[in-house]
Amino acid sequence: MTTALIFLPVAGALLVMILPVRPFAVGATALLVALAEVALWIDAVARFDFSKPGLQLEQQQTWFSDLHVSYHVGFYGFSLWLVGLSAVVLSAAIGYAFWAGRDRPRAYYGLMLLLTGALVGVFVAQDLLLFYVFWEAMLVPLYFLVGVWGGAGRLRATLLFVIYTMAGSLLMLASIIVLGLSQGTFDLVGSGTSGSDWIFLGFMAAFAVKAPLFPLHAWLPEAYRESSPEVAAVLSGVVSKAAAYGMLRIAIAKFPGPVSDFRTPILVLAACGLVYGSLLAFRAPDLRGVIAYSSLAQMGLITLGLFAVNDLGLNGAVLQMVNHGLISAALFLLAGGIERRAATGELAALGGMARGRPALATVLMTTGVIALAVPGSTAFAGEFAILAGVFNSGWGYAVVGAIAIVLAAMYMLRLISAVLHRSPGPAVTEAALDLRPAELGIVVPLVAILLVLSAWPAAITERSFAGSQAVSTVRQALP
Amino acid sequence: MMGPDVVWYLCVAGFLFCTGALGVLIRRSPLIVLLSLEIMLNGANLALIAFARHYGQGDGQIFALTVMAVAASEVVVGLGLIVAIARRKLDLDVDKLTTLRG
Amino acid sequence: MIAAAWICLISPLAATALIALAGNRLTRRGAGYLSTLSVAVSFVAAIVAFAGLLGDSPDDRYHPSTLWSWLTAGQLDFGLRIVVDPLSVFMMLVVSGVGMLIVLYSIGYMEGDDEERRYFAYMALFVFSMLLLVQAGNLLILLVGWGLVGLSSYLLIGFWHERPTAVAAAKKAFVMNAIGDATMALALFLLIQRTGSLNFEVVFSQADQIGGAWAINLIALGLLGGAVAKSAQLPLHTWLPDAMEGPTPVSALIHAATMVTAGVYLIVRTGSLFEQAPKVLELSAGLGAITLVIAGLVALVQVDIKRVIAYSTMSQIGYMFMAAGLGAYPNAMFHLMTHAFFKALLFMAAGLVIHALAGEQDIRKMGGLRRLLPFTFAASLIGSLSLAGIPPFAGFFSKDSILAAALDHGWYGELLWVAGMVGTFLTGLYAFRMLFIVFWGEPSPFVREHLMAGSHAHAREGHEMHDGHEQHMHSGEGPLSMTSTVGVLTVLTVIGGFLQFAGVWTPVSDWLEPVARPLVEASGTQEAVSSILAVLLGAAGIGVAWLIYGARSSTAPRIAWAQRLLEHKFYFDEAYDFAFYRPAVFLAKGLMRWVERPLVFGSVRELVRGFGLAGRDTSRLQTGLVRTYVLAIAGSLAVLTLVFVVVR
Amino acid sequence: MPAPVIVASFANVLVWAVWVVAAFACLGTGIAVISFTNPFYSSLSLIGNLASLAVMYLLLSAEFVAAAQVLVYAGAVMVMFLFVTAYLGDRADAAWAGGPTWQVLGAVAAASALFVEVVVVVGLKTSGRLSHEAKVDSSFGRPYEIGRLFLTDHLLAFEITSIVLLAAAVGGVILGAHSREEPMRGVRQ
Repeated sequence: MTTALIFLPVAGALLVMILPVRPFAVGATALLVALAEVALWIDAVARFDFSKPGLQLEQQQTWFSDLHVSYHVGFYGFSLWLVGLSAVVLSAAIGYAFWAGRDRPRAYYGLMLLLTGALVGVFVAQDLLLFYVFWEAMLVPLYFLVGVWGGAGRLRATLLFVIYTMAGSLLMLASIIVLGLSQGTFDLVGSGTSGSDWIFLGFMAAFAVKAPLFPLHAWLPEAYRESSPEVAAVLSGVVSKAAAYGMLRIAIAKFPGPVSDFRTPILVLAACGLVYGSLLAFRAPDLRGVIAYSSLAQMGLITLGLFAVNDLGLNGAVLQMVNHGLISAALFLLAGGIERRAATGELAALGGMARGRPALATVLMTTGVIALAVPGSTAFAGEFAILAGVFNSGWGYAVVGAIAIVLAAMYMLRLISAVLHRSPGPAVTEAALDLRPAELGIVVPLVAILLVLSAWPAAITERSFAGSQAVSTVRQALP
Repeated sequence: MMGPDVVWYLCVAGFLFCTGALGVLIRRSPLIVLLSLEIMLNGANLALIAFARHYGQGDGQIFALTVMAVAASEVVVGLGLIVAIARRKLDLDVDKLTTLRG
Repeated sequence: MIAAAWICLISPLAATALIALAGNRLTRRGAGYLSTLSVAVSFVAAIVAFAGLLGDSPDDRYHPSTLWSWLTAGQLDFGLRIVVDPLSVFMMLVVSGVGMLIVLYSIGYMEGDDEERRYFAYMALFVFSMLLLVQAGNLLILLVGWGLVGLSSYLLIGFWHERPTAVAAAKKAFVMNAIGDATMALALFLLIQRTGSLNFEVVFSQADQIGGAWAINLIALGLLGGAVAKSAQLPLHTWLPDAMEGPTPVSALIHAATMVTAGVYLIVRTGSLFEQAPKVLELSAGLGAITLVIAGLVALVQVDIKRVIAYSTMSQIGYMFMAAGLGAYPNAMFHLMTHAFFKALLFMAAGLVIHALAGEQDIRKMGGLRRLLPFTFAASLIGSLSLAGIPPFAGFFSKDSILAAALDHGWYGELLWVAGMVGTFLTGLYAFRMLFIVFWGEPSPFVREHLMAGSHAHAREGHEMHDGHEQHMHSGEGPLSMTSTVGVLTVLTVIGGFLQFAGVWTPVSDWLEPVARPLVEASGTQEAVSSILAVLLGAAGIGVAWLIYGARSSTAPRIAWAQRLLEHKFYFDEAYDFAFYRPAVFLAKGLMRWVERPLVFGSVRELVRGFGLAGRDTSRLQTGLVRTYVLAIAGSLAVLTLVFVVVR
Repeated sequence: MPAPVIVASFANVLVWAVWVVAAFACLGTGIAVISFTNPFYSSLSLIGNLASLAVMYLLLSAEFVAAAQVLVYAGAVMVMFLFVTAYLGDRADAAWAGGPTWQVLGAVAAASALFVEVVVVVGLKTSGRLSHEAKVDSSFGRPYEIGRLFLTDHLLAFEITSIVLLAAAVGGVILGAHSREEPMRGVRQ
């Protein structure tokens, strides 16, 4: 089951790379595989017993017996949601690419599907070495996807992105080796906790770069601006969540001592990132810039929730991971659609797109107000839980978070107004159509999930950790 | 045993090795460099055989023989290279061969 | 009764969803009827819930109901929970009743706009949000409704999204409300930490055990922040006048009758918390008093018909805040209700004027409409009299009881009482200034052009002329859907006040007794003194207005600095721009220039350059001379051997 | 002094004498190899060097190795050297040293440092442990013994050696066969 979830997309990747069919069929096959992945995930949800705390749908096979390394995969409640997020966002991204058309489709869709497999692998791996393998396997398709299919400045963006992440993940590799050897096993479930600050920092380096946490985000604006919209959607929607997942599954679960030692600096950095990203998003001149910096802010927020290390914070963080994944994916895909129509993402050149384009206006407005966490939206539920959680660590963080809520309203409304409202901008012509049915078919499911979650955010918070008891689950069931 | 200790042999071996190394380091003619290499190898051989005698085991001699074979191979290739360089009318000077320059 | 409450809540939401999903399949008019119908269903359901509560004994009138868990974390469980109790039913009736009338009015008012469907979807969404706010059974759901009304308000203010002023006003309203949401959320965090729940009964029963005076004060302050922002009280009031950029029915519904009074509802609802923090309660009363005076002053110089009413709304909510802050909860709620009637009436009458004048809102261009729009004039007159507190109209009953209650609160209350009295005079003055300018005298050239030339100009605010809507040529006062609702509200304004006559009969207070027990009780003498003085002052205001604007027998005094001060609305906008917006922009630009580029990107650039240089320098060691390499090997060997020799 | 003792001590003196002669010949020829400008003389010196080493091998009871040394090295390999030297003629003559001074100085320093270290290690640190030699019987170092070791304990080394030789043969053929093409890339003219 779990293995199938990992290897279905990988097999699909090989299939689309090998099958001698027309480009159109390649895209269609890739989309079908991605949708099958979603179906498989739904099946996994049906089989999962949310009332039990431990690892489920588990599979284990010895890999290097001497080092106690094994192919060990399985689900916890929260990893189930993140796998679902990956499957859904990747399907939307592949669908968008299919609709927009990409050069060298064989390689493109193959890489997208490989990325899916690697992402799922990261979220289910229960062995440090396996985790690392999937973690790095994620980078390879991304390297090509940004570097080959990106915009004009793609090479520089790719280089920054790869060097940054490599630097982080090498530190993580060192930490994995030291931790694994000192524990006598690389298994995440079987090993105990560690009190070593250095190992903890090694892991955090990788996660902080990938998330990214302020001030390690230099790669972020370029990578998000230069890659194609669907890749940017995956980058900010899912890949960043792999980092947050790592913080939860490894950094917090395995290092209780160092977490309490380093909590204050991490929380301060996260809060800085939250305000910093919000402020820069407020002044960013283009669509992608706003979404990119808001991503930075949101990752800061999620980190705040995680390192609050209490039930509210952890539940809120998991909820917010799913929310932000869907929101930024939808926003990037919408931005892609707008850029196709206007040939630019400069906010100054856009405007007035609401008139005569009701679908675009409705979808963008809905996504936007959810993104700014209007009360009642699922993003609000996530932010509320996170800030209520971090309030217990220090009221200052919650106040900063509250300021960020206001800033989020400012930058999101600025984005919405700049695209939809006032008189049409110079880049907006009559020929710019409303969203096509195919585009709606890609974006509306994401928005629909967000709306359903808005009515019932507890669907995730009740089911991420057994009985919402996040801290005890993290501390005991994932020792 | 009669004659000098193994220590003396080792000193000679060390001297030979260093002489060869010196030759490799300061001579520019590839032929002489090859010859110096032979001296280094022979120094090592002497040490091997001396130890073989010292411990009364034949393995050292086996190694010495193997080294000889390797030395022969190396001479074949080295001389082949020298001949190849010469046929191309190039200077026989190791300082002129700078393909490895970064 | 519970089922009725849920139906009341869900019905408008269903209408929104239907209109959004149906798209072009639903006619424009159909969308209007659908949303009116849904709000009417809500109103009927609210009446059913009211009847159900009437059947209970007063102390049992509290019926919570949870649909499902909305947010959970550990032991905490915030349900999607509503409460049916006297206070929520009271608000449900006001919201759905007035809402129904105003949505009905919109059908005529918005006719011909090309985005009517969107308008009605938003209206229904607003009614849903407002009902969620007043029905919420815990503070989190209350905050959800709180935010959603802000959202609908944003959507409706910016409904004519091609007008930059409307978009800017909508953003301003949302952001200022977001500030209130944020302070409220902070209060909620503190409550969660202290009480472990947000359910009303749990929180209120533990209100006295929250521990630490600062904690309860902070909680009350946070809630007050939300209330002040939502109700446009000082200092977060600047969005309300700008919000008049929205269509007039929106102003009537959201920015007069319902949403802006949510702050009052919040204070009354969480009275038990505020009572533990009496200083904060007094602060809210003080803010209300300051607002009512300042808004009344600013209203004197406004030239936009809707802005005059908007300032009057702020001023009237100031009275409600004063009442709530004094602990006179029933008086506040009663005034909320009567204000909903007469302010909606005023707005909708203004809407008729605007409608008749092709979207013109500047009162300087109006005049002499009395004979041309007699029905509108009558409605406006009744609304204005009620606003000025002249008996027997609704405003008299509710406002005067608030003033009387102030007298029962020591010296601070007397201070507030004086402010309230000044406000009464100002109210009479600005209300009748507008009335006389618009309706008295001879028709202005502008009016002549639009109403007397025979052809009726049909244009909406902010929109070009629309042809093909000549059917309501009849009286020039608008279609039946508009005039009829104005008529209903006129009747309500006339009779609504008799629902409660302080000291004689008090059904409203009795009804709210289980939820909001008042802290002050005005004596008969205080009631009488306040009433007489207030009526006299209101009449004095009207008289002065008559002298200046009606009979034009004297001119208004011109004091340059005061005029400028008022026209700039006490420079609040400028101050906020200077104190918050510019620093934020400056900070964002500064971070980009001094942190993001040099430090974050610069560090990378420097690092890359450093590595490049190091690589180039290192590559110089690769001489290509084999002998050098061998020397390096030999040297290293020598050194290593030395190390081994020395170490061993 | 009994006769056997006298014989033994005489033999000892003789061995010492032979060793001293062989050792000094070895050192001298070694220095000669690296000193001559003419590679022809260097090669001849190397033959002397190899011969004197063979004598020392004999003293160390390594008769087979000594024979191989003389036959394979001094015979076959050195003939190849001489042949190539003759083939190159004048061009084989090379400047004695050259290159930067620091290279020469460094070379001398490194070589002498290595030598001193070897002497120090051998002489001071391990003399105690290297003073007692094992007794060996007459079969030590004989061809039979060598063959047995080669085909049992060191079969792998033996085979690998053969592969190395084969590879060298192939390499020699290829270098010879393709040597008439254009100048090698990157060689500074």
